[in-house]
Amino acid sequence: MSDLMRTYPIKKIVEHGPGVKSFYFERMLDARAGQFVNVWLPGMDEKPYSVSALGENWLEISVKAYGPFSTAMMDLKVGDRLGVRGPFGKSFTYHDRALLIGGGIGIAPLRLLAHELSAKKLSFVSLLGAATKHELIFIEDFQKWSKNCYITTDDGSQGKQGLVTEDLLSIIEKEKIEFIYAAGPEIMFVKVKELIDPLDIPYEFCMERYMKCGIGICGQCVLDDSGVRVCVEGPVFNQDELKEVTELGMVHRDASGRRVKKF
Amino acid sequence: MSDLMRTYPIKKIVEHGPGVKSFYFERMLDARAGQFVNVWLPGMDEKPYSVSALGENWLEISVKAYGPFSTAMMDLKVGDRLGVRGPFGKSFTYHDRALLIGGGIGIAPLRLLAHELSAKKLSFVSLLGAATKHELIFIEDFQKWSKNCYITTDDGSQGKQGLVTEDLLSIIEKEKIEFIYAAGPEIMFVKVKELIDPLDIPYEFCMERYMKCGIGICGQCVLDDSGVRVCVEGPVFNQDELKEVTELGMVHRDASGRRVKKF
Amino acid sequence: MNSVRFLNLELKNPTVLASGILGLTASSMWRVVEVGGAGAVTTKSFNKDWRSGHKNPSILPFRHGLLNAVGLSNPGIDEMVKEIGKFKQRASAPIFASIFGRTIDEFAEVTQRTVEAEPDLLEVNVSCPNVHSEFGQPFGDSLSDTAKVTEIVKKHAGSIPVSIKLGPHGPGIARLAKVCEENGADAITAINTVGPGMLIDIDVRKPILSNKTGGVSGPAILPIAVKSVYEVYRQVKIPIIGTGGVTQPEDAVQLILAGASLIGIGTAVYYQGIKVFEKIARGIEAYLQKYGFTSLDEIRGLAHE
Amino acid sequence: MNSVRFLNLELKNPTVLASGILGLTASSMWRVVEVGGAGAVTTKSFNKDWRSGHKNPSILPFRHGLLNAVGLSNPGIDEMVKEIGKFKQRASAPIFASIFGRTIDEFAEVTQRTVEAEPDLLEVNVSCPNVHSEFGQPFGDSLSDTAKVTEIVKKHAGSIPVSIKLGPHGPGIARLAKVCEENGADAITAINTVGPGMLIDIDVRKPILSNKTGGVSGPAILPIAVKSVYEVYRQVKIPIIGTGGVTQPEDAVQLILAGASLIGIGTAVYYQGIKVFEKIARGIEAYLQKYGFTSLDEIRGLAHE
Ligand SMILES: Cc1cc2nc3c(=O)[nH]c(=O)nc-3n(C[C@H](O)[C@H](O)[C@H](O)COP(=O)(O)OP(=O)(O)OC[C@H]3O[C@@H](n4cnc5c(N)ncnc54)[C@H](O)[C@@H]3O)c2cc1C
Ligand SMILES: Cc1cc2nc3c(=O)[nH]c(=O)nc-3n(C[C@H](O)[C@H](O)[C@H](O)COP(=O)(O)OP(=O)(O)OC[C@H]3O[C@@H](n4cnc5c(N)ncnc54)[C@H](O)[C@@H]3O)c2cc1C
Ligand SMILES: Cc1cc2nc3c(=O)[nH]c(=O)nc-3n(C[C@H](O)[C@H](O)[C@H](O)COP(=O)(O)O)c2cc1C
Ligand SMILES: Cc1cc2nc3c(=O)[nH]c(=O)nc-3n(C[C@H](O)[C@H](O)[C@H](O)COP(=O)(O)O)c2cc1C
Ligand code: FES
Ligand code: FES
Repeated sequence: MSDLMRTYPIKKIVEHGPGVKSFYFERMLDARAGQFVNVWLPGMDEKPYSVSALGENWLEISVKAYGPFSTAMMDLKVGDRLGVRGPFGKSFTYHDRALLIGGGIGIAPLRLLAHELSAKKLSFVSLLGAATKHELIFIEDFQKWSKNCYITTDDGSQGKQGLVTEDLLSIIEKEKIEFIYAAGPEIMFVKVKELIDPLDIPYEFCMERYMKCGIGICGQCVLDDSGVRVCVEGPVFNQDELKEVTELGMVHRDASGRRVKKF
Repeated sequence: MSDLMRTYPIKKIVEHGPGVKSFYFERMLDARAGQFVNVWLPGMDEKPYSVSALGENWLEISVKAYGPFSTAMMDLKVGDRLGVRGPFGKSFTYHDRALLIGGGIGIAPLRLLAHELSAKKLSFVSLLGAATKHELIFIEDFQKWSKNCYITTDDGSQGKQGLVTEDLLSIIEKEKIEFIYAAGPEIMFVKVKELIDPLDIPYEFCMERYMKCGIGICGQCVLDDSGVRVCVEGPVFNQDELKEVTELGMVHRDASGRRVKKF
Repeated sequence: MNSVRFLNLELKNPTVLASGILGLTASSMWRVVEVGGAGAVTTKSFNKDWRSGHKNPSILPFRHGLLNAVGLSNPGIDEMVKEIGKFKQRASAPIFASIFGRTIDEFAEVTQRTVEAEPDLLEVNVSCPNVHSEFGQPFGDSLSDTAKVTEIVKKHAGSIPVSIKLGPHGPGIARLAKVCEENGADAITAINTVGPGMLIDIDVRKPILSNKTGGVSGPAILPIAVKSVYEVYRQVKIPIIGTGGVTQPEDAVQLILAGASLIGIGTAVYYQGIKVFEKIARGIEAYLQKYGFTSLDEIRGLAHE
Repeated sequence: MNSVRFLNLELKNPTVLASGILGLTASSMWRVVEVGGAGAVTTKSFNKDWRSGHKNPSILPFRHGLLNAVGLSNPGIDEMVKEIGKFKQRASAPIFASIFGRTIDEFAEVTQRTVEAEPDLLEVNVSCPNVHSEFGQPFGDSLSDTAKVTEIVKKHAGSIPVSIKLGPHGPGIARLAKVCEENGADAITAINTVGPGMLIDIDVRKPILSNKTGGVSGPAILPIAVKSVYEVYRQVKIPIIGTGGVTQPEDAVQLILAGASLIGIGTAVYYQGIKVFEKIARGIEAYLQKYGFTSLDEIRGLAHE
């Protein structure tokens, strides 16, 4: 009954850079890359976070300070207890000759995926982007496990200055990519999608939507028009599933369920 | 969850004699001799009955018309549905060179015990008594399975006229009995106990008390002074357990919990 | 043979998506019909303006059901009316609009505007237990408030039938149902969540739900739903949408024998997945066949005999 | 370290056998203490004359708890007073006498006569949901009736402390508790069973309990018990015997964090056997040790902070 609420003390905190931290919990979690846990900060709120690393008896999530909740998480100390429920949702499937495209904190679920792929001896290339150097997390891991690791930052503080989409097509060609995984801001994925749809390369994308229940009943995370739930049928969707998603990059819903345009 | 209520159609009815019938149900029951089921006659009441026979996919109870409930059962037809919950309680343990003493409808649980003992190739002798011939149920089975089968009736209509206790000591001696099982009216057992206690032969007796829950919570079937519950720690008790029972043959309790003297 | 008539409506089977479950958008409810097999759907309860509801955790599984205090979050009537319209274009099953208001006037206004979207039924939620601190006691805790709400909604509902959704608490569900009937309600939905309850995390020593308390739904409440439907059936002639704790066909049959005409299903989506509607509809059909009944009408209320 | 003071009493641990469970005879309650490890016991509720209660089935397991409508069967005050006397001779744990009456006068009379047996506490059952047809609404459904019963029992109880046992329904348990406190109650027992509920056998198509409806107890009601204790604790200063759905030490800790001083345990005897008292007492102790607390007092009500 891993959906039941239980709190666990934080056993370790890693600061990747200003406002980006990973939290380690000692808890057995039967999860795979792409799946997420709901994290309860008592007295505050509960939100979904991707599992970024996993061992036999521990798990890790990686958080970027953004709004009030994630900012509050930056103040946590080792020993503080958080609720960790899950895993929820569907995971990535495994493919060889893959490209992992990560943007910002979206790198988190790809970190676990990269680990799983390398454990399965599947080859992959990474293409990681962020606003700035400090937000590029787990780069050493990606560099270790990937055949090649391309890096971009908006401000040029690490890797090439620019967006992950800029060299995307040439990388696909050069690396003979046969499958694409992407996780990051939805706007990034919309651009990626535009570029790769004509190539007919299959892909999987890890989506985010506002969530209340994580267990498929509140309807808060449902996508137009297919009516699938990001928390159950997602957060990982493939190109076929996404064909029926008309809201991609257009709207999402807030806590009330209202459509919001901005991403 | 065999404690949950479910109803089953009666598949067969055997009339042993006036006011004594057996009812067969098709239901898997993981029970052993001495255990009982709670039988619900919808719209009427629910009472405990010993399992008198058992197959892989069926069970049987045997009922003697006594008060309103058991009398109403005599009007049931094949196809009528009864609730059958259980099994409840503890069963007899197995011993060689045993004597089975049954009085009246108390023969019912001993019928299943006899079957189990013979299946285990344990030898036993039966001593069965009833008011009259018609109440002597399953005699052929006992005769088939027992080394010897002694029969008494109060009116002499079958077997020897008299009580089962009359020849008890001589039978024990003659048959070299090493263990005694008894089931029947409590008054019979009190007399049996008086006779066998000096012999130091171990025994087990199947008790009856008014029951509400059958699952050990209402307290209705609890015995003085040990405080054990007939529905959970019983209905089968051995000589040690009975040492602490001061109410044996003296009082039992009615539906309100009041002590009643008459047996 | 599982298709049922309910008031003036025809449903392909008697299962209805309960309010608050997957009822936020047309797409979501469409999928509950197409993939899940529901006979009808109910929207999330909505009122005039949008509400964010309570913070998370707002929906909490425990061993025997769920505790929820979503806090009536909803995008407000403007968006919900659009979603109802979209659903009607896209799906063939009836849609029930669940409405609420903080005042009698708001009930009137929300009814007027919802009617424009032509839902197949208006379900009036007077029994949400999770907004006490904000709204005070639910209207459904008072016979006279319930009467007033029923009257005003009926007044503005025009030809659209109205079902009042009651909880098991307050002055007694049978008396409440009677008052609804007397004031023109066309149906009763019974029941809303039970309790409310609370769960405390013993390690951080705080109530888990952000609202502290939340209504209990799911398997734990089935007996209370059965009893509520049984009592309402004895008291009123209007049909009942029996809701509460149904996860198996046998549970639905219990509610029908107690007197329900339709079966609301919510929390079971968590336990059984979205196809639970189809599973339960099939199971009810199998039950009817086993005993040689040819329609639900023949077994409705039989437990009263 | 698990021993607790409650009012003027000393218990070896905070677990109490709840009323209606194994509380009919001195022998039975003695065994619950000696073998089961309970810190105190409560008798089955009794009144003046004996009552057979409802016919069977009167206690019915379902997947998430029990449904019961025993109907307040009891052997009457004469026998119960004797049993209390016997228990006091034989056992060292405190015994709580649970009493009820059909009228205010009967409450007075039963109190007077029970006091002679010198139980350690009088628990006043104003909240049994299973005798409606006979008694009408429980006293505990009305603030004024609850006040009257509390007052009259206190008047005749002498130095014996009085706890009023409340249900989760009616006008709100916190308000009821307040009224009890104002009228002199020394403690509150919360909660009695929930609902009531009903279960129907779908094959014979009849309610299973002979009384048709019965109160829900066991795991299904834990959240409602936690919430009730939490609310009562906020409202009154007198201590609370928290009862309802406790089957694990963690459940008991939740009730204590919500504000309970003692933990009533009933249905868990079915799930866990008679030694459940000892198991839960040990588990509570382990919890205290884990977090370095030295007594229950240190954690009581902590969920309010
Ligand atoms: C499946 C999934 C996996 C995620 N994985 C990560 C991760 O690994 N690392 C990480 O830092 N963040 C992750 N997020 C986002 C995270 O849940 C928070 O939304 C984020 O931390 C910002 O929250 P905030 O309250 O600080 O900011 P806010 O200012 O409150 O919110 C910022 C934005 O986050 C979204 N958001 C807010 N609350 C929720 C909610 N309850 N559920 C979903 N989205 C919400 C809203 O779209 C909002 O516009 C994930 C989200 C989802 C759905
Ligand atoms: C463990 C156990 C096994 C039993 N096995 C059999 C059996 O195999 N065959 C059989 O015919 N009878 C058996 N009985 C007795 C049976 O349960 C009924 O008591 C009996 O059928 C008479 O019931 P009545 O209502 O017809 O008569 P009543 O006149 O109502 O009762 C006759 C006597 O039966 C006892 N009794 C009544 N109701 C109950 C009850 N709910 N629980 C226990 N005792 C009650 C009372 O002591 C009463 O004095 C068993 C009882 C127990 C406790
Ligand atoms: C998460 C959740 C949200 C709910 N929201 C609403 C609501 O907005 N309006 C309403 O009338 N009932 C609401 N309910 C109550 C359900 O419609 C239903 O009456 C109740 O849950 C019992 O049915 P179930 O056990 O099948 O879930 C909600 C229930 C849950 C679990
Ligand atoms: C079979 C049964 C009989 C009960 N009888 C009584 C009673 O006589 N008096 C009373 O105050 N409560 C009675 N109760 C209620 C319990 O004391 C307790 O308040 C309730 O069952 C919740 O606790 P639990 O979940 O631990 O059982 C009874 C409960 C059960 C299950
Ligand atoms: S978050 Fe509730 S359905 Fe997905
Ligand atoms: S019959 Fe209830 S305890 Fe035995």
